[in-house]
Amino acid sequence: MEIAAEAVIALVKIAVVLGVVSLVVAYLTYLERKIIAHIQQRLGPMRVGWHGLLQPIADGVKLFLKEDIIPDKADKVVFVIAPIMVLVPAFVEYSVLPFSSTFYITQVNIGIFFILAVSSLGVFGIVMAGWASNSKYSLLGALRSAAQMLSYEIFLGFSLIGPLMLAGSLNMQKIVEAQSDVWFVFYQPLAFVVFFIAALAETNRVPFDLPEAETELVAGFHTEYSGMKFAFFFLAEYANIMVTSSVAVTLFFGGWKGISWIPLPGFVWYALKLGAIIFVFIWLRATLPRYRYDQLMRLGWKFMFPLVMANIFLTGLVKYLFL
Amino acid sequence: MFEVESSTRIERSSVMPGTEELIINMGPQHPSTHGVLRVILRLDGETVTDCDCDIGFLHRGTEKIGENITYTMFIPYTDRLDYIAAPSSNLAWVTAVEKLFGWEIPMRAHYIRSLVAEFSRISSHLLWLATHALDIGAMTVFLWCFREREMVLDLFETAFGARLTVNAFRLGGLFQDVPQKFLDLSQEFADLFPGRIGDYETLLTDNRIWLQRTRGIGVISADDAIDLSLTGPVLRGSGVRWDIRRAEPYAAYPYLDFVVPVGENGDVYDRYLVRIEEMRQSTRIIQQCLAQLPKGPVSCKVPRTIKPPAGEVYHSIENPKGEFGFYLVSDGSETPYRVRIRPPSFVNLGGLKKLVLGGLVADVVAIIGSIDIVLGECDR
Amino acid sequence: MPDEAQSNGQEEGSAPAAAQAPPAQDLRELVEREYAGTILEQSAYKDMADEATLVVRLDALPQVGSLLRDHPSARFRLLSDLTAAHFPAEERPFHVVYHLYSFDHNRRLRLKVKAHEGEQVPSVVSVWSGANWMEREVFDLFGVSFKGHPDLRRILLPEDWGSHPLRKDYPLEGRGERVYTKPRRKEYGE
Amino acid sequence: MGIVEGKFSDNFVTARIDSLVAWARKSALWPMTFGLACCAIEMMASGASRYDFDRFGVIFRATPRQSDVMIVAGTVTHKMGQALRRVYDQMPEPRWVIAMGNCATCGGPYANYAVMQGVDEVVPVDVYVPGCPPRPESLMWGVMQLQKKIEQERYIRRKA
Repeated sequence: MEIAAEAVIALVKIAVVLGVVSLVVAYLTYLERKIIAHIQQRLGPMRVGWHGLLQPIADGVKLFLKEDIIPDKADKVVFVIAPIMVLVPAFVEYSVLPFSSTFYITQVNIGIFFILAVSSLGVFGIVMAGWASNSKYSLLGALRSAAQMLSYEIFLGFSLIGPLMLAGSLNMQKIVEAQSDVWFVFYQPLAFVVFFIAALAETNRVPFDLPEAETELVAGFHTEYSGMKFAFFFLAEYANIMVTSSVAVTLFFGGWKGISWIPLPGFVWYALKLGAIIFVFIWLRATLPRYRYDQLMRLGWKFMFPLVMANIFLTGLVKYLFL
Repeated sequence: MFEVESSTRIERSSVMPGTEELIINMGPQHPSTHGVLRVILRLDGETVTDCDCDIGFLHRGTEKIGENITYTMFIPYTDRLDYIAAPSSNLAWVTAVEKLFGWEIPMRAHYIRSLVAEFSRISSHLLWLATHALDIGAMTVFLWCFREREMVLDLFETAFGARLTVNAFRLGGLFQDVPQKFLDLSQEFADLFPGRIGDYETLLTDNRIWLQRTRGIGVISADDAIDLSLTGPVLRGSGVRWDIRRAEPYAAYPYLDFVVPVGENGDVYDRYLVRIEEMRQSTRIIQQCLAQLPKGPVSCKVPRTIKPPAGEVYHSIENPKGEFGFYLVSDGSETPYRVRIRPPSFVNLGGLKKLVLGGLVADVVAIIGSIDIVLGECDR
Repeated sequence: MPDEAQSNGQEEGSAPAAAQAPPAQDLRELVEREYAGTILEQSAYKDMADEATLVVRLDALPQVGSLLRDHPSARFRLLSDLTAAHFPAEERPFHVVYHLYSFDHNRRLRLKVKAHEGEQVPSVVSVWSGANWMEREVFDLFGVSFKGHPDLRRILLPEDWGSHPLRKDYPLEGRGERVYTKPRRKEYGE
Repeated sequence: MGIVEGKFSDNFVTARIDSLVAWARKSALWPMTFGLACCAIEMMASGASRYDFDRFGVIFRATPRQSDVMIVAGTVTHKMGQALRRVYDQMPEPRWVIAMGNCATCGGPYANYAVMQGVDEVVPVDVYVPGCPPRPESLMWGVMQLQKKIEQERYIRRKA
């Protein structure tokens, strides 16, 4: 009986999280269009609903009803699986994220490892999409994407070791608790910078949006995808932004913990911090040009890798000597 | 993916057993080929080992049309050659025909022509900067440039009643004098524009990513550039200080003071700097034109039917993209016997292969952007 | 620097020798000294200095070209334009026209060769690399073929076009090389 | 989605559903950047700050697979015709075509050997926008005409 009740509660939680996340992700596209438009002295969506608020819904319905083309020369099975392979990991990661002190789906002792492990799965979907499309643009886009994500996964992982050493746990909730006094971003600014850059690369955002560099590779690995399958890629991209931003919030900005003398619920704090980080993501997109593929790799291996190693060493030294 | 049935020189070949070079086809419908250029690249990994251009997707037979209509009727067609800087093409045509006739153009017309031609240079360079930056991924510059470009187009509209294909000049001068409002707005624009150039430069000139993407990319030496007949900012980017406005002045340019900027290394970045500086110089020229603008008629006496003497002339001007010339053969009748358009983009694009070999795919996009082509006059 | 070039040009125009002798007389003499009998005609529209024209013997074109490019008193390093014109009434109907420019002396020169129908014009790609595409264009639109061109293909029109539109006997509307009639539309799956 | 298309008779529910579908489709018209000539510049201007097509939910997509409407902006030559048709074939249904400018409409000023006399020789056209080139306002008018056309389309109801 107890097990059944727990299962029901868990399912409800999952449903709530999935629903909210899907909606937020959809509205993230709207937010991005709006913010970029204003940076560029435009208005962005205005006609569909009040200030274009219904725009993501219209986009979604339209894409859902669009003809779903599977190219003749494509590998049909892989072509269909690929978008699912991309989308599912992006949503699974939410299962270990703490949204407030009490609201989370589950807590595992290796929370952060779980996130890193699952997020690496997404790259399979991208490579599959590129390969199955049987198009050169897609293939090049997928290869770039794979190389980029695999390398930056490493820096992303290493940059998290600093905060983890301070927290002394891999459990997400415990990491948040460890930041009750001071956010880790103040102890670990270097790690945060590296993490943020790696996160940009990991989510294929400007200035590292090479896999879908519109002006070089048309639309990268999803060039051949239409309709709902394309929407999956699109959603996965924004879901990934959410996840990486959430990780940043949890590990560097104290998660749902706010400033004690402002009485706001935990999830509001969480949402505010998340919004701020996502805003920076969008802001960068409106500002920076794009790196070239080899420059991106050079930046990663020759500059960020030593930096993140030095950070780990320093953290360890300080911890060993003074704490 | 967008292949058309047209043979190309680049054939599939295996380099090593087991590996195959990738042949990638950009265009004719591709977001960064600036129109309908088709570039076929042979790649080894991401390195370009061979390059072939397929052009002519916008070949509209303008030269043949020119042989069948009168000299005046051809002016609107010149608008559609270099449609980004239509007044410049108009100017090339009318000056070439006027050279054939030997007419004396009133000074005021000369000044207004120079003024409008410089506006067209600014509008062309703005579009170039917009698309070039977009190709390299900076999307905000695109919209900022269009903001100022709209102002220039508004100016054209005030003076000539059209935004893009303005049909600005007539044989013998102008159709009518420009309104005072045009001059006021021009002054306003000339005062405001240098600050806006500064805005673009804030986003790009010292941006580390921009520098890495453009410095040392697509390098061409001065000798090679001359050998390949490159002209305009591409040639000046390689350090050859040659500008037809200076070397063989036309319109009001003999009386105007401006600097011809040149680059040093002949890479994408230098071409960028040259064009940015040219926009500044154009603003200076506009200021001078407005200050010195003489009073008087804007057109000389033009006969009702225009019949030039038989003969041949070649006359070229400095279009934003390079040397834009017309070679006219007249047999003494009302229509030209042969109209040859000397297109800067076509010739400059001929040098593309030299520029891209050994580079990466991503550089191809930057290099095409830095040549600044417009397919209207490239394919004619 | 450009000011010098400008004053150079004016000097040349005002020199008494240039006023009497037709333009490009010095260049003609220069070429004749090296390769006698290669210049067939000399003219200039209204005696304009930048409209000086030399008609060169067909087979001597590359030699004359490289001489004019390299000789210190000519230095025509820029092939500014290369085109052709069709005069069906003439014995040699195809005039291939080369516009040269010299940075050192700020002057222009027009070279011309006249070719029979079907006769091959020697290519100048070895002299000026920029001629590559321009010769392809002349081949495409006039059907004049160039001997020694590295890659002579059509450039503007589709490969299978079959005729040369800028010839005077070609109608403006074309000869129906590509007509999208009803059956053609069906083929497209309409 | 072919299961429900055109299967139902006219009634309140089906009409509502159809109008929802039409609303979604007209509100998210993603054009394909098919810039060919002069008109392409005005098309770019339409997307830029002053005219801002994004207000209508119109964002330009680079690949035909993800676009709904092809704006043929400029002169279509015979050489280009085949490529244009191929790109059109790559677009998923439902798809629309706007012929922007006189050249795409009827050949415009280029009545000669190289230019196709109107893009309707190779693809079916929904809206013709006149002008040489049309101003961005005209293109906007064209897009709104297309939206009106989409509003009248039937999706699950039987075709009239």
